[in-house]
Amino acid sequence: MLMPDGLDDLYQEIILDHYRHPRNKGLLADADLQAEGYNPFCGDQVRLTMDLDESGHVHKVGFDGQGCSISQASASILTKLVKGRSVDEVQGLVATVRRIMQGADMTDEQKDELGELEALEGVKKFPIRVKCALLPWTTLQDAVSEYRKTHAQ
Amino acid sequence: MLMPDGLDDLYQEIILDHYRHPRNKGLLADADLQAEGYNPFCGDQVRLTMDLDESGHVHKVGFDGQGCSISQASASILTKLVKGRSVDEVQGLVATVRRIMQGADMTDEQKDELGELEALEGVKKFPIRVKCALLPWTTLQDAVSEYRKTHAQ
Amino acid sequence: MYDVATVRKDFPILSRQVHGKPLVYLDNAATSQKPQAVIDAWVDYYTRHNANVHRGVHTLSVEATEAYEAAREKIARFFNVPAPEQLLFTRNTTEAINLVAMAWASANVKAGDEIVVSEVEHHSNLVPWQRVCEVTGATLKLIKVKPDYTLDFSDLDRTLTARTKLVAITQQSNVLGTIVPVKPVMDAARRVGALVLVDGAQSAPHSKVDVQAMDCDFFAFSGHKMLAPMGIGGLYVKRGVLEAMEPFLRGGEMVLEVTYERATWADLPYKFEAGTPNVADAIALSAAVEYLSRLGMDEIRQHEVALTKHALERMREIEEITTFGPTDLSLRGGVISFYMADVHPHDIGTVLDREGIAIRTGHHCAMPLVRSRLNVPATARASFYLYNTEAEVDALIEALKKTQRYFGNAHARRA
Amino acid sequence: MYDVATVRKDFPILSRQVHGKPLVYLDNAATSQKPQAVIDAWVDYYTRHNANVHRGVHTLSVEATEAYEAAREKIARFFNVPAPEQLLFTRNTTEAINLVAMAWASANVKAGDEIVVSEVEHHSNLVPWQRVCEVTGATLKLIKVKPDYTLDFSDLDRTLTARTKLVAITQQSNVLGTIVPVKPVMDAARRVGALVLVDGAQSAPHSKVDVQAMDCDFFAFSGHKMLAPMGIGGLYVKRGVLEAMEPFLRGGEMVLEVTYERATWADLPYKFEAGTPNVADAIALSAAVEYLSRLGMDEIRQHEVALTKHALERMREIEEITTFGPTDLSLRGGVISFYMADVHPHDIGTVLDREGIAIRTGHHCAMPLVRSRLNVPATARASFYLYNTEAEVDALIEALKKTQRYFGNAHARRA
Ligand SMILES: Cc1ncc(COP(=O)(O)O)c(C=O)c1O
Ligand SMILES: Cc1ncc(COP(=O)(O)O)c(C=O)c1O
Repeated sequence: MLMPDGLDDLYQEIILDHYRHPRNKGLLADADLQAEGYNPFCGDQVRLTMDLDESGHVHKVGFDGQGCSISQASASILTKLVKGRSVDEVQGLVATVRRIMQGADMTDEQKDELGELEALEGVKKFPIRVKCALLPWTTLQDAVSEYRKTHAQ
Repeated sequence: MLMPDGLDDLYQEIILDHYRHPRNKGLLADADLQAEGYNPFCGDQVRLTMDLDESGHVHKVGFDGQGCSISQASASILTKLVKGRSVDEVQGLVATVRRIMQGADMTDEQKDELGELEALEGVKKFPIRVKCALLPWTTLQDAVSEYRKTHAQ
Repeated sequence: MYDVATVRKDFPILSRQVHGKPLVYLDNAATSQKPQAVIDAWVDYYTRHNANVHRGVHTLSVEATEAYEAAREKIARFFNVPAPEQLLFTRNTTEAINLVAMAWASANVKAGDEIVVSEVEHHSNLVPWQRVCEVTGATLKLIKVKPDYTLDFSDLDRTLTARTKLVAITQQSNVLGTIVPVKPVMDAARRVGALVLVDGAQSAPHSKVDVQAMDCDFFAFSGHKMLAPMGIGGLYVKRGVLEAMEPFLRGGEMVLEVTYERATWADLPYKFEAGTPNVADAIALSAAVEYLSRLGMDEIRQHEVALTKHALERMREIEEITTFGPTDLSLRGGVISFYMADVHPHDIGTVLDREGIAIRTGHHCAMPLVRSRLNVPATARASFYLYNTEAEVDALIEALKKTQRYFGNAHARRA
Repeated sequence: MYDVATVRKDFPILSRQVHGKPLVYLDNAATSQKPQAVIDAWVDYYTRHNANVHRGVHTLSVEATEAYEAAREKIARFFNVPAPEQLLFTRNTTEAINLVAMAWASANVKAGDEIVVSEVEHHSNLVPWQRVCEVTGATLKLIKVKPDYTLDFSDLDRTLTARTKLVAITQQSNVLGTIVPVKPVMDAARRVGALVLVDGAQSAPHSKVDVQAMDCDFFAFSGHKMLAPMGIGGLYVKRGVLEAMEPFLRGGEMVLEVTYERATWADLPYKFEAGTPNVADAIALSAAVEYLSRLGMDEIRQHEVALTKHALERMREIEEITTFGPTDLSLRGGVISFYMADVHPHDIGTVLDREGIAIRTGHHCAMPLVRSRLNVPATARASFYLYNTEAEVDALIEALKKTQRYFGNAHARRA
């Protein structure tokens, strides 16, 4: 396979695989958490839906969207990582991903815990594409914020 | 007397003399022809008044104004040149002066006839000052046009 | 003969490398590169003549004023503008159109009136008119784009009515490349007494423009798309329309007399050029039109037609690619928007960039056209100019094939 | 130590001759000359990085975008603007003020409201407000200038009332040199809930500006008066005010989503920057503020105070000269308007030009001030900047004496 210089960092096999075989694709009806994200500049689009179990942990998640390989793969990876987390933990995860995508190196612990997210680290060498990678995560943040608002007390 | 380079062309003795000893200064009351000219960019101002005799020739003329040496000297010279001319002749004179100031050389005939106007020719080397020299003449044109309008038939 | 190799030597940026590859600049519809002559004109102004213009008696100010007005004359001649004072300097096409929307439309468009634009307009020739309609209560109507990517003029006489006050239309689409024949629009507009604004942002750089032959009322363009610096553009306005227009921005330079209570306006064109003008960029723009004239607009057009023909032919080698835009080369400029099955434009852009090739991806400031007429979230767009070569087109094609293989091979491996 | 000889070497135009004499450029209040570093920044952009900004995935576009936003950050820091997105790029001060007049005032000023300006305003900070008043039915009120050429703040609390929506005031007069202390105006405005716009066209180039310390709501400036090219300027707007503001010009770059029917707006600052921005000049402006910062605004100010002091002292040698402006040097910038008995400013300007000396003559875009407060048809004005020298001031004085002798000797001969 021909790989134009340096692109392997961006288009790691894991990314291409998630892009072509998105996990948890398809939206949940009447989801507990949901949000839609759109980046008009590239036309990237992501919709997220999540259901919580009785203990308040994500037990079902589905996404839908249209866009470049980075935004869609990032969404697919996201759906794997949020599963089983509480709303607070999800929020913490968003913050971690943001920090990483904005420059922080992943700790070994994070690499263990967040697995495939490491594949997205290569995007950092393509600053213009970072906002593609982040779109699903800012959408997730919106979903959490919205949920918090409606479940305030 | 110290004369900065090249300025003699602009500030010929005749000009300076007209500037300091303006001829026909002072406005006529109830003049047959009158107009006011103003150049807001330099603050130059000229008012012209003229009376015609029975045969329709300028027999009295007076001006007033404020401004640079060129505009005021030009006005003073103008008052000498219009005297004794018919309205048509005045109009022709304006056209001639315009042509000269915009670049045409004065013919020997014109030099004979228009005398001191020659002193204004030096202004042509200072294009930015040409509009100062022309202000009284465009004002004269206005006076003629206005007169024509009110004496249409 | 048009000698592109010689032309290229005039553009210093073209010797640049990107990711170790020679730059292949195919984003000309967004902005053009600048020849040394334009750069030099600008530098010469600041190293020898710079001053504020008008009203200055000192030599630098006289020189700056003369150069500024000589530039206006030269640019006016380039577009066959009848008199220099009918060419107003603006920052760009967008400001030129906003000038018309504010200074002309706000005084001439009333509730119940109609403004007509086409479906292929750039946001800059759409959003200002949406605003005029919102403020005045007028209605915005659309000339449709046909499946062959040309405009549908079949019911112009129904679209334009006695209520139509203005038709604002592009002369060349920055997405489809479509060249819009202005004449049918002009004729229909004249029949109902509407004025016509032509958005020349994409036509001015690439073909001969004659505003008198076109007979339009307004013509807007940007310098930066036609070899001049960013920061300068222009608006031609027909004499009678211009003379009746109220000012746009207000302040220094555009007034005749000012008291604390009120102001009167300077002569044309200054009435529409408030504040210190962009003298240096106007002079650089005149150097740009001089450069274009020397090469010849018809020659430039022919060169671009050849490149476009070659590119369209070669793109057919990649079956996953769909191109948008008229197939008839006489109806299109050197702009090719395309879509590649299974590869998002953004990914194409990134892969090509690694090959040194600059194209644009996205909605190209024509979002409704891309999203609701082409029905894609975005397109990739290659756009050519006078310095591009057939070899660069070939490099584009090879890089696109590589892109396809890159994303496609993985597919294959899975299968 | 401030070394003016070294500074002068940075300005290529200063080695120019005018009428065979070295150029003595004393028209800095109109526009400034450009150091090589500014020229180089501009040239470098076009020879290496030029592309349209935002949304481009290719390298040139990424570089251009980064350079453009880095420029905005640097210029924002220069004025202590809290966040870069609160600095909007405009063509010049005039456009910045018109932006406020159109985008803010048209939505916030109603019939019966009042706008306050001072008697020393430049047309660009007067005529737009006359227009707002005309359109909205608001009233324009004036802060008077005192016989000592400072502003009369004694009855600020009567001038500003509960109806006052905006005070628009210059920080330094381009005619009198008067430095206006903004604080009393700010305090009075806050008491009645009015916003304050500061016209910084003359202050930004010559002294340290801190928009947060000043606490103003709007601050407008022009690049060309502070070593940058023509074609770029800016407007700072306070956060809450900015967020509530409707757009100014409409078109590409300033939208978020567009349908054929309507549009939503991009984030700050882009919402206010319609069309292709002037990237190159923004970068050149950032090179200019870098240059100014390196010299130090306080050092520049001290240098100009020294020149002004020297010039005012020496002008007293010519008894026919009347100067306008505060005598207290701490209250004035390096601008000296003057009048010479029996010699019209225009004639002074011409005589000086033959000596290579560039000064401005006229009403300096402050016609009501000159004509109805100074009560002269025009003034001559010498204005200094960081590259001027005491020797140049001396040359000015000698030339003025020559002028006086030239026109005066003829007098004498007659007498
Ligand atoms: C005090 C003041 N305000 C505004 C302006 C207008 O600046 P610009 O012409 O750059 O818009 C000037 C410049 O002459 C000025 O001196
Ligand atoms: C057709 C068309 N109109 C208007 C514009 C706006 O031009 P500018 O951004 O220079 O104002 C463009 C440029 O993108 C364009 O292609």
